[in-house]
Amino acid sequence: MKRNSWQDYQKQIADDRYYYARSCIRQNFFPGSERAFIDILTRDLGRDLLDDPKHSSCTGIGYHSDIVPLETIMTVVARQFSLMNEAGYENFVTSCITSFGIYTEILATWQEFPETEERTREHLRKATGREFVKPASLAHTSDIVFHFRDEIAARAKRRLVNVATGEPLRVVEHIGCHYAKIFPKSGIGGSEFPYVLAGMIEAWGGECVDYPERRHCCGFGFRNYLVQANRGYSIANSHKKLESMAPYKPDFIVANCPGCAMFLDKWQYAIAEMEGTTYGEDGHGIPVLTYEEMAGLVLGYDPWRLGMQMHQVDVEPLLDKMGIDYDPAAKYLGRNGKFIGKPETAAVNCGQSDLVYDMRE
Amino acid sequence: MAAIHFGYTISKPRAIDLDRNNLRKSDEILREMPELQTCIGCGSCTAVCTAGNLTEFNFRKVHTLVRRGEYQGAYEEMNKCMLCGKCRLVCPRGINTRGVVLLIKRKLGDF
Amino acid sequence: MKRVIIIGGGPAGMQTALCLVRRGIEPVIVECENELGGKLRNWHVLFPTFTPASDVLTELRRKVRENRIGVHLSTSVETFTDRQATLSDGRVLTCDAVVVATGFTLFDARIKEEYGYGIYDKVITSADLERLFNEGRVVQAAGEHPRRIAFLHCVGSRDEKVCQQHCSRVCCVTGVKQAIEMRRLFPEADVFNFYMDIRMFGPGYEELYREAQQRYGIHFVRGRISEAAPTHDNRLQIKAEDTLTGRPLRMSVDLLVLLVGMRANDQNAAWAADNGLNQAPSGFLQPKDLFLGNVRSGVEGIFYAGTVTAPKTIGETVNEATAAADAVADYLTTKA
Amino acid sequence: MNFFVPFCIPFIVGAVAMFITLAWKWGLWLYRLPRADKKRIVCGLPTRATLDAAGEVVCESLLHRRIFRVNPLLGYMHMSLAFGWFLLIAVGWAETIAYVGFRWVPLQGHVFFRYFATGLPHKPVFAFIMDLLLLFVLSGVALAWGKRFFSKRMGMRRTTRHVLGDRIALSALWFIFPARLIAESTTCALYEGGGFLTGTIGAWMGEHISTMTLLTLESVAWWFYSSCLGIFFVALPFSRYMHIFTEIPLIFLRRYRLRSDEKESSYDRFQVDACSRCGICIDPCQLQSVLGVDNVQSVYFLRDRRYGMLRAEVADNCLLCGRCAQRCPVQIDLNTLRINSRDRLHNIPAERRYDYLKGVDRSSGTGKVGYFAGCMTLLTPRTLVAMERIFHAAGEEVWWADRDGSVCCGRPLKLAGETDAACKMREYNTELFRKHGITTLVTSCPICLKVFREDYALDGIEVLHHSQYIFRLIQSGRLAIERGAGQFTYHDPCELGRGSGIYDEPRAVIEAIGLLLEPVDTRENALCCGSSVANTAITDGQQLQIARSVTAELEATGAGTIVTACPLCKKALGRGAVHAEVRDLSEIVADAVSK
Repeated sequence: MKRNSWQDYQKQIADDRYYYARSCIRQNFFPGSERAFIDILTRDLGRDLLDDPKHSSCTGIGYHSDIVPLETIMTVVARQFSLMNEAGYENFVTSCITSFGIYTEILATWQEFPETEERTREHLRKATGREFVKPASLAHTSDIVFHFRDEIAARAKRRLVNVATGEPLRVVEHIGCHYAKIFPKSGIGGSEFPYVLAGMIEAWGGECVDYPERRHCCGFGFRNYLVQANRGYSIANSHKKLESMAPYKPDFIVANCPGCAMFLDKWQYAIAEMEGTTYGEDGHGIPVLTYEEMAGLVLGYDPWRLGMQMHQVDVEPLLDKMGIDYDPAAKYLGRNGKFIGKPETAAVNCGQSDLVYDMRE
Repeated sequence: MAAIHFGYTISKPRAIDLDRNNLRKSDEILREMPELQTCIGCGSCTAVCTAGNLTEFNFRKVHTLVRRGEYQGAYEEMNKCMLCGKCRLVCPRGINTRGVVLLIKRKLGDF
Repeated sequence: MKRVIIIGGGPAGMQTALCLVRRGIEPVIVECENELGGKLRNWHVLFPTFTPASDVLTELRRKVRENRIGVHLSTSVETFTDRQATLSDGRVLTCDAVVVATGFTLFDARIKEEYGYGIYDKVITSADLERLFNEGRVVQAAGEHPRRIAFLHCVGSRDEKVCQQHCSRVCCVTGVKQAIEMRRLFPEADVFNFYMDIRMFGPGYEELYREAQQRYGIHFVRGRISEAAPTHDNRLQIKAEDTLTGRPLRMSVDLLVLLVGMRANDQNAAWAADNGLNQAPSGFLQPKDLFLGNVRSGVEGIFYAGTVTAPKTIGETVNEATAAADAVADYLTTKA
Repeated sequence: MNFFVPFCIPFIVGAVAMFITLAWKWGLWLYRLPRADKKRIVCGLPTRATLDAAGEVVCESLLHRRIFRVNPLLGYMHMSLAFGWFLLIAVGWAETIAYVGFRWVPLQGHVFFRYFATGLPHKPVFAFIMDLLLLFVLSGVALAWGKRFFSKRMGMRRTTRHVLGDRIALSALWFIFPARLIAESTTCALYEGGGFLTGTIGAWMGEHISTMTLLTLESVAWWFYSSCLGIFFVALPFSRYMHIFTEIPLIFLRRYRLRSDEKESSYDRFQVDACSRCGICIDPCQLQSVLGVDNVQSVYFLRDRRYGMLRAEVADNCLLCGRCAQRCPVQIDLNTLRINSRDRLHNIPAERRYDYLKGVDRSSGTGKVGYFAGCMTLLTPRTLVAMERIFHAAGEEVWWADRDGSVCCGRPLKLAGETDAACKMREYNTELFRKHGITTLVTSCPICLKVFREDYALDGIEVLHHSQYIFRLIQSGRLAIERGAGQFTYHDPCELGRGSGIYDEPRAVIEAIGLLLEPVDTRENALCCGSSVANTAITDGQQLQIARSVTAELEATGAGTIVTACPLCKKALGRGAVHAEVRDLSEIVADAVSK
């Protein structure tokens, strides 16, 4: 079944000159992904992107956990815009879905209630003496990758195809609630049939898995995860998704939101340890990728340079399927060749850890 | 494999999953007491319930859950019933409610 | 001239008579009460438009008078066949056909003892409420400043315990209509409707329901009241289960209105046995079929109009009376 | 004379087998009796109870007095078989002594004495008496045959459907006496002698049948007679005829005050096996007469229980109305046995059940008189209002135990077999009554009344049904009643009438108010309304069917008002009534209270 309803939800995406705002979770858990995004845009696609060291967290996690008040977060966002103006950019791209949701929400609030924008300007002026102009366009980094999906496909070194069988890889895509569930118009494809990741997968030769709990939340839910007493509810959401997708035997999961990627990956470990259940092949986990990693693999980047050794679930089975050459022994070597430590083996892992170099030995 | 305890457990899904629930016992119960199927959920039984006014016991809810294949705890709940029979006097569908209590206890004693 | 006896002078009987006159047939209405109008006489306003019942009634009565239709008041029919009827005063009227338009009997709410009707002054029926509205005595029953008024749906309908399994249809919308009226009369009072199902089948009914919720803030609680008991301050405590929350609910009210259902006349059984008519399990007379023969009895020369066959609204009743007259005329023409 | 011939073998084997089985059964049952029961027996033995029991054994086991009350013909049938046979044995014994003096004669010598006595001088008196007794018994056998086909003549619309074992024993029994007649007659034909029956038939046979044939016939007839006895004796302990030897100890044990209880005990075996499956309990059962349910009546319940094949469907499908126990000629405590069977089937340990009762107290008011309306009465508020008016009129200070809901009395749980759980209710309510220091407890619900009276330890608190209480108020002049022109009929609630023996007070109260018209079945024979909490098996429709049949009978009295004294009966009859009004006793009293 080919759904075309996503075409009703389109948005303008700037073609060049981006002001890049990083993500708290992504830069901590998937630092290679943000690096890859910058590299793809600047080196492969030759676009201009500013990775401004001056910008800060959007404080979205604090906001959604009722720690940061609305006025505060509006002022923080206003400062980011001011920094962008200062650098001479007007296309704001953000790496994080939560941030994307925050920016969208605040711009909409300012639109609806101009007095709040006025108050924010005043707060920003008082706090920093800055002024700001709202961005000409706001996009999530996945929107940018989606925008260039055909260009990337043209440059592809590999496709999302099982080299052994020639069959397309079966991919579960997870959008993240704050991408389009709050403002359906702000996401490509809207909230019911978001197309941003599906578009990439289809363009690069893979096949999307449409499973019953496709739209379900990963369970992060901020307070639900952050308060330990509620964590059982948080994990239950990922559990529900994994139970629902497992029968389709997906080759990997690709997530839009850094939080979702982290939870879908790490909860597989927790579930395996708590209940002994695993969802992937041969009793191991299902690899979870960010779309930057997916794009990176397609463009022929080295998996360890993409930071894929940081995943909880080993990605080697996927790399093998895609026919990617990699050095298993170099997995836990950092950029400078130094050993970065290796995790204990767990049920969801399958890489042979005795092969890796350990500088201590 | 020894399970690790992380300080929390995976919350059980709240959804009544009719694909997963085993409805065999529920079917047996309805076969023996077909009139239970005629319940329109008016709640009269629960409103008059002697036990239900002293504790959380909700006859309507428990037997409805049982009919959906949710047997967990049904036996313990039904054990709160005092069998006083007020519910049977008010049921607009003429359901033998006391019989239902005893039947559910008989069928679901080991759940 | 052909003569048709119409048993019952309510809206169905009057409308049938009027339609027959227009077709050159002589109708004779036999009414057991001392005036025409049936149960409509005690009604205040009609759902869903709040049209005064008297508007409908006055119009029908006026036409009956103008057309000089023969009416026997304070007279009931003891037995009848398709060719004659024996009246309670001993007279025997001959005729060419009979239309049974005897309507229904109101359910006696005292049978549902647990609701306390006839025991506590604060419990009245929907029919009482209409009468009180007509007499302007609602305040007397509810008190000057009632804080809470409760309506209970399905009293004597859909209840095996009183051997009434059918749905009386009109009570749901009557409950909504009366709740709105009470809310208009007592803007300070909270009005609660306790229901098992809300069945809004007619034009404008669902809209009225929504208006009751939205504009009049009437509370709808899904649960059937099971008991009523007096409180020390002379109010009434009612108990129900709020089934949507799954918890028992109790509250004190200043007035409890029982929406009593329509039940079949006791007389139906004897008449059915006399003439070979069919009775539905509910006790109402069963028409030949529900599609092309819903005003025919299945017995030559005997026809039905109105709620003698099932609970109906005034509008439906009047329409059916027209259809009955049509069927009678057809029958008399074919026979001639 | 050695009193032995080969045809005696079936009889001897049968008799020995029977006596061994009987001894084993009696011994085991007695041995397994609870210590307290054994003590009762020992203490009872040297008292009058033993004499009374012996008297009762004669009256009931032999003469079947109680069956005579049901129907004289049926009584005669049972008496002729039991008493007749007993006399045959007793007189036979005397006959032996008369012939051979006081010397030891083996059992078969007495039984087949006619065969052995051919060589001895003829004693016509004994021959006459023995023939008379044989005729007596044979008339019973003939009636038993007749009962198969004309049961209605004997006051039984329906008779018991028997199992195979019973049929074998029954057939053997029916053949015993005709076989004896033929055997003795043939012997008379060959050797003369005999009385008016055997002698006459013998003479006729001697004339018409050749001696050779008679010799063969004699041998065959005695073998057949002995075999019938043998088969009957072997079958007896395992068939309904076990009642012959069980009723006797049962009568003694009952006189020694042994009783069945909510838990099964060895004493129950005496009761269960004492059932003769006469089927008298079938006709009064309304499940049978109104609903056509024909496999749950006490006779079938006891049979299934005895053979260990009791199913819950049978045990649970009973109104426990007591109409069968009322008629039972053996006076088996059918309701209690049914309850303790249910206990075995359904009872569940209740240590942690009903913990939520702790600290609950929803009572109101103060007074030495407590009023416990009962759960069901809360659904008949007219009764509550009437009681309030009566209390007020009598100037009684009342403690209202459960006007705002309370804890069930526990009887419904007990009736359903959950006796341990019922215990929890009892503990709770007893504590509640004690806490409020009442001295009189009035209840409007006969179900509560029965359990308060029988299972609660309420020493110092007098338990009254509201009918009794009202009666006392009227009698003592505290409540003035105005007699009116009303015509009433009264429905006896099972738990109040047969259950608690309260028949007169409600009637006296009604008669103080108006005219009382009795229905056909009244007092001990009153019908059950059908909504009894004891039956968890029948459907609502079936309850309604019973209610309609009962109200039809009550309405047939012509009374405008059906009065009852139980909320459940009131609800049930209210559904069945066509034109009469159904009211609680308290309501008509409250209306008649002088202003």
